[in-house]
Amino acid sequence: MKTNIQLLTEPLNVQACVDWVISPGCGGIDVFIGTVRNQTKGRTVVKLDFEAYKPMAISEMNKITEQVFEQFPVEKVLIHHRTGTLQIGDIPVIIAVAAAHRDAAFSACRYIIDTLKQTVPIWKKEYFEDGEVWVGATP
Amino acid sequence: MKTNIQLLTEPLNVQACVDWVISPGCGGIDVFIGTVRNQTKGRTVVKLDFEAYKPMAISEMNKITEQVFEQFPVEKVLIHHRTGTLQIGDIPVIIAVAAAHRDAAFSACRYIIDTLKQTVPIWKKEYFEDGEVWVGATP
Amino acid sequence: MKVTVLAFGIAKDIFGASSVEVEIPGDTTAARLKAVLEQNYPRLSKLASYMLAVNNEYAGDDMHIKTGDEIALIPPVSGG
Amino acid sequence: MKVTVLAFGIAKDIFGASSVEVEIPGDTTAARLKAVLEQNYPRLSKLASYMLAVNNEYAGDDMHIKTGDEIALIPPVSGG
Repeated sequence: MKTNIQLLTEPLNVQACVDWVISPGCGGIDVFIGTVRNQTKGRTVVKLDFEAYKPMAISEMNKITEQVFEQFPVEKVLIHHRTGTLQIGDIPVIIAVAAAHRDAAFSACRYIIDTLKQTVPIWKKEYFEDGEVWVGATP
Repeated sequence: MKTNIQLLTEPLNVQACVDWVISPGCGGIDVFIGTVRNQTKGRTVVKLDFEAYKPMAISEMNKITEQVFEQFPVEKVLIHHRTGTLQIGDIPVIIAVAAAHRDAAFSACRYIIDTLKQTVPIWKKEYFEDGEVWVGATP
Repeated sequence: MKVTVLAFGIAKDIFGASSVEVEIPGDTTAARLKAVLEQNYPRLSKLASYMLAVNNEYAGDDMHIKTGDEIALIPPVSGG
Repeated sequence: MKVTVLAFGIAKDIFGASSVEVEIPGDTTAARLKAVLEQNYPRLSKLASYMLAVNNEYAGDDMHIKTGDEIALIPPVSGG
């Protein structure tokens, strides 16, 4: 199996993700790990909620990995996204790509996170000390 | 402390590296993990030896991280390189960069591995079934 | 015909529910359904943008809605 | 004066040792030391490239070697 796409409610496991993509034909792995920041534009963030439209989110992540295998010489691709309530420092997303050579691993990993943020139906609500907002929902 | 540079003989620990760079002000971490491939240009690799000129390797890695902090808005930088004998799938190098935004994390991580491969005095000997070679030593 | 529109993110706040039922003419496009929804829920037109998804695919304005389609309102996504 | 040159990677194979002692004139540049080394160990000139490091810094050809300097021969690096 070359792709591993999951929406999870429990904490994501970096080591398990890397162990999954490591393979004998690969010389380089690039891993992107999103983490919850303690602030947005200077406002203190208390926690985040992530909500997904699950079947469509899985389908859109599958589309991204198909594009990746068409565009980059990579061997294994993993995307794990968490939903539910996350605290500062928690990990909402891990993307790991293994390739024979590092250039493809970096390019594919970057492509995945950039595209995921544009197309995959997952929404983030930021909770501040004095209010809350669905990120990017209004101009 | 913002940088963590180490030459180690024991196996590198991905989880510990990521745990070290995670910080509350950061939203993105990029991690590059080098792994030992089972072949080079079609020839089967049996194992690798890595040798370092230790004080100078540390000094050159420190120079790279100084350049990184000058060039990219990043918060924490880790470079762990292993020496000694490694088997297929083992990890010779882990580079982890945490930044407020992912663009800097990706760019810095890429800069570090590209520059490390050009300047840091570490040498790799590949063992094949029928011989061995110091990589890149001769034209 | 009656269609159910699933809501996510800020759309749940606007609908006041995780889905709404809407009455639309028999042969309706996604654009027409959006117009009906905006009439019923004017705050939708204040979003930065939004899309409809039909059966887990983003729907172009001229896509036709059929009975039994799974329809969802997709406000600007913000995962990752 | 006598200087010790540390060897790494393929240079250890060429020297047959992890360091060698070389006799050089008192006021010598890195370029001059390289010439002496290549005379003693002709295989050095068949490397893709190599540098000298003096006190853990890459040395330009015109760097002067002083007694007590830590000198190392750096064949093409291949870490990572």
